[in-house]
Amino acid sequence: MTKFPIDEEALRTLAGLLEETGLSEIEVAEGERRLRVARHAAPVVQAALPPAQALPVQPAAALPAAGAPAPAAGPAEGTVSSPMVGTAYLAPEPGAATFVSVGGRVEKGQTLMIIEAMKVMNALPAPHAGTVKEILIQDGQPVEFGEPLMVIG
Amino acid sequence: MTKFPIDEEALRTLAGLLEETGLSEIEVAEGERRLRVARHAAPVVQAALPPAQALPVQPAAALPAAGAPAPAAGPAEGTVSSPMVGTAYLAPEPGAATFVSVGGRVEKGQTLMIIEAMKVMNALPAPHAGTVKEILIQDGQPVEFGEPLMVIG
Amino acid sequence: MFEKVLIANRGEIALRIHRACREMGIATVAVHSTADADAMHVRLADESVCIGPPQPAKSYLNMAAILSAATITGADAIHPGVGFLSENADFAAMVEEHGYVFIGPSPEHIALMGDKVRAKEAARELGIPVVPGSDGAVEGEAQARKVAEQVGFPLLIKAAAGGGGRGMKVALHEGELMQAYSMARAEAKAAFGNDQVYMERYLGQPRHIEMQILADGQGGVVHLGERDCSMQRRHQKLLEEAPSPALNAAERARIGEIALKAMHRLGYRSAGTLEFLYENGEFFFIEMNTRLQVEHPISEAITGIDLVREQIRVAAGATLDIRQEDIKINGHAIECRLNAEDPTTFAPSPGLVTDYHQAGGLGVRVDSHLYAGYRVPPYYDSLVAKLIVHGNTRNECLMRLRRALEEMVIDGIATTTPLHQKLISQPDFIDGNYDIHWLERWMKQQAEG
Amino acid sequence: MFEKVLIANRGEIALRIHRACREMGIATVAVHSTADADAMHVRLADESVCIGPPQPAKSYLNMAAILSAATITGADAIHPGVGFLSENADFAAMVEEHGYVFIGPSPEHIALMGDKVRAKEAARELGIPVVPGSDGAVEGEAQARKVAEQVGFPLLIKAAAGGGGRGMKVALHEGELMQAYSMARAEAKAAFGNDQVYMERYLGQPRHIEMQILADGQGGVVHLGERDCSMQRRHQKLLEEAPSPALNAAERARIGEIALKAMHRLGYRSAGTLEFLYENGEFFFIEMNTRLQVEHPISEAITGIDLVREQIRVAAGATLDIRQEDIKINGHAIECRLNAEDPTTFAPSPGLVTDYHQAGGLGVRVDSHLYAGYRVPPYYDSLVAKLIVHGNTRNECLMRLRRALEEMVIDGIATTTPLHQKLISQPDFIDGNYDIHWLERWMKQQAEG
Repeated sequence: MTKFPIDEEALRTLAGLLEETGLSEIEVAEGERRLRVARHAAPVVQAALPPAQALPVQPAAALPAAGAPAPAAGPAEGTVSSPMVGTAYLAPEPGAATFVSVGGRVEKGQTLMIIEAMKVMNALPAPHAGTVKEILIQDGQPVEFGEPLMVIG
Repeated sequence: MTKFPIDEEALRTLAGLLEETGLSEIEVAEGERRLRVARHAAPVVQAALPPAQALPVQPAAALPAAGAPAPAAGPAEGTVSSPMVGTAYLAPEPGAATFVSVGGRVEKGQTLMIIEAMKVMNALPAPHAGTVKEILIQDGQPVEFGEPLMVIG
Repeated sequence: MFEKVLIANRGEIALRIHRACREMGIATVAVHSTADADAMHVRLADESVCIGPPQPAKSYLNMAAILSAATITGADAIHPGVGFLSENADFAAMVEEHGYVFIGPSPEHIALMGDKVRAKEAARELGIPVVPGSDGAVEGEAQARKVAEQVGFPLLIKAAAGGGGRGMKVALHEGELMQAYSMARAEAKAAFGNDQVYMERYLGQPRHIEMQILADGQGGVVHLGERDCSMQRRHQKLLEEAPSPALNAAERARIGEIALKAMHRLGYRSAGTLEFLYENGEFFFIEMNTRLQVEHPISEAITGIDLVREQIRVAAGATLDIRQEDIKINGHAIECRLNAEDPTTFAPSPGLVTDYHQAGGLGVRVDSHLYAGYRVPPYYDSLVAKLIVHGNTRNECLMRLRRALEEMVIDGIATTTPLHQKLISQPDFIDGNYDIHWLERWMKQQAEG
Repeated sequence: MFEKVLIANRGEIALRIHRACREMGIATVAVHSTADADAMHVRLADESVCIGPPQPAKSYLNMAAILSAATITGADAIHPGVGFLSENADFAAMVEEHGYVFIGPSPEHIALMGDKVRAKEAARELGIPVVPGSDGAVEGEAQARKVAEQVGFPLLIKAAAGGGGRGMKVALHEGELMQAYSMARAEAKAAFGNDQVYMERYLGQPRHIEMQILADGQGGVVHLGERDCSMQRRHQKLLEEAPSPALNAAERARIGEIALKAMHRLGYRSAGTLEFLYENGEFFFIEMNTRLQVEHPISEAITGIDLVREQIRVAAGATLDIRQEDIKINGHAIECRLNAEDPTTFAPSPGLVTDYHQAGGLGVRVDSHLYAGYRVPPYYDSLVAKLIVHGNTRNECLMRLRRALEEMVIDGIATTTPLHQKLISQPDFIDGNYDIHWLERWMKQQAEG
């Protein structure tokens, strides 16, 4: 196991800022690194219901049609999530070969599938190069925003 | 199953920082690894509202008039609690000497006070012998069932 | 008007009374056992007094303790709620003797209606229809024929010393009378060593219909229409609706008129309920409840009248300012009693309520003392919430009830909510087609199926 | 009737619409942002579709995403709720072009009423009173006198190029006219380099009164009486009541008649609201909201009409089965908007709701999407609960509101509940004596005191 790197100095700075600004929480993230400090005024109360869970979305491919944000942390690395609501097609037309298959190699920018929204066909480009490890949806399946579609490792 | 990797050193560092900075929470993340330490000011409350507290009642003197039960655990040892709702009198009549005084010795069964309920005067006998350590009520005060009246040690 | 009212009860009904008082600007005193120190109405009341240990006999039924609590808090009046001391004439009298107002009827009326035999006599005298039958034992075939003629068929012949169904025979028409009569006598003789039998009208599929009365004891009497409480299990009401799906306006007017006249003659004061069995357009008096009832909110929903407020007002000496012609039955209401019980075995399920969420929105009322973190004590009645739903039509009400039941969250304990959900989807219920035996029959089928 | 309705909104109003659909046997589709994945209406809906990230522009205002969600779920109709796309004529048109029903008025009526200038012209043409004033700039003293005669006093003279109160003068009577006119011109010249001024009736202490309309676009139009929404801060309504304590039956009938005629001529369909300023018995049109309003439940409470159900019915092509003469104003209702805001600074207070308990009992309705454990997201409107209370009289309603506010528990976040509690104990509010400036005046006093 590698040692967990702790930037003590940064944490002290954040703690100082917390004090100074009277905030109760500060969170900073830089790429995959994230720091969070908090100070509670009153005793923390346990919630009766589980807190809202972040949807399993991942920094996903940005399509020109709809801006795809990158909320929170997600599931397996390399997961490509849907940037929009619509119907996903794995092949350019019915009966044709699929754009990609499990085990196949993809280059960054290569079309993975098409998502139809409002009768417009939106090509979904690969956000990074790699091997298609898993295809998580069926051809013609309706997909939500943020729904995991494929894993490219 | 592989052993879950725990970086004790890092956690100790964070705990130390938490103490030092007076924070109640620190979270650090690096890639898929995440550490979070927290310390809450008061005991964490599980239920939204405090659970029903047992009333501070003590195996008390049984009066003939109303059966006095012995619910739950109570406060200081030797506390005598009221076996009924009513008005407590420390002396047999207005202006007269009180039945007992703080520091005085009482024998088991000796009258400690009178509780008037429904225009009936109920003598409250000492449940055990001892010294009157504290009188917790005023003469003529209304008292609830289970209300601590006196401490006899 | 009163300055301070002591609420001699617990649970949802104590909260109900607290709410009415609070809305009238009257301070409240909650009395409670040690088991109820954290109860909702205790938290909300202006003052609270612990009157005893969990056992009802030593707390909520402890008259001396309740009166002492009234003394030390300086209350003007005592509301007895439902159950506990609410139909105890001695308590009502004692309350008055000690100079407090009892928010309810006179002790005499409580005593009268509390005695089954005297109550039935009184009802007959007051012009309220009772189950027709022989005045005493029926001696011989000639008398049997005569009684049958007066009472009408179907007829029930039952052993005077009877019980448990033995010595009981039904004659559906005259042709069956003689055989049923002699068989009942023979069975009675064999079972009890006494062949005396009574005869009365046999009700095969009655509904439980009750009339809500409100009277000021000063000449003002109104009724708020009927409630149908036929959905019962072991005489415990599970779900009530108003108006009854079985009554028409003419029948309602007829029994309403009878109730008004009777209460007027009796000089009744406060809220009260006349309970009837109803079959084929006929009403038969069962008993009168001289108190508020658990199911009173459905009458409030269809009339817009706050029954507890009116109870308090007339107890304080006010006259009713509502006349019968002002009362309009508006839409339909249903109450579901959510009990802390297993929905199939009915085993009590006290314990910690880990999560609680009330249904909301249009036409939904919840009367409940629950909250997340509350512990339902094992010592008392299992009723923990009443879900009351109102709609402009019975169908709207049913649809609303369905969605409201979906929204209720009571976690940590078992409740009868799933039973209600199943129940309201039954075609017989949807059609309003059920009698007092329906629920037990259906549950038996469920258990067998 | 529709089989499936997509609810293009969030929060309490999405839940409100879900409830109406559920009670009509219509399946619901909840669309939501990633921030609302655990929202109440998402949990209760038959289906849900995540349509985008938290930012409204990318989710609740994302027309393409909403229509795609309708496509993949096979919805028949879309209810836009309140806010977001509810008054967006393009969206309404797009919904229709794609073959779905828009549950609201026609895109043309939305567009007309969305344009302030055209809306005012339309109102005048439809016979709805508007604030009287000069048609354009008032040139010279002679014209000023003529306009003053037509418009009446008190008069407001304001710079055509104006803003921020500069170049604005009030003439309370004729004697002040000339001086005010010349001072306004001089100020306008100095401030804006342009001495053109308009004149219109000055309203010093108006109330905000609005009429709730319901129309089927097929000749059926009714109004549900008025709501008084004068309790505002920065044009944000805080508390609303119906009927208005300031109107009498004759005034209600008069403005109601005007509203009915106008909506009839317009051929309006769906629910809508005509907003007026009201002073000294006169009404002046402000704008028309071509959608449901947040405060619609108080109109539901006093009329017994489910506005969302009616919206859905008429959108499906049904005609109104209510006539104006069937609508009876019954009692009084008040709504308190409980916002996730600091009750003194109004700073937003999103975060985890650690405990939640709704007020219950007679006459109390809560419309809220909160539950214990819910996290109020920071991205949207701060309205978290609506407490709606109904009583037979305004006084009963006020007393009930007081006790219901006491029962509301929303812990973990700050809410405006304490502000409401303070507000409803103010003599001016109790007397119904407040205009649209009252709240800000009172809050200023509170801050200074």
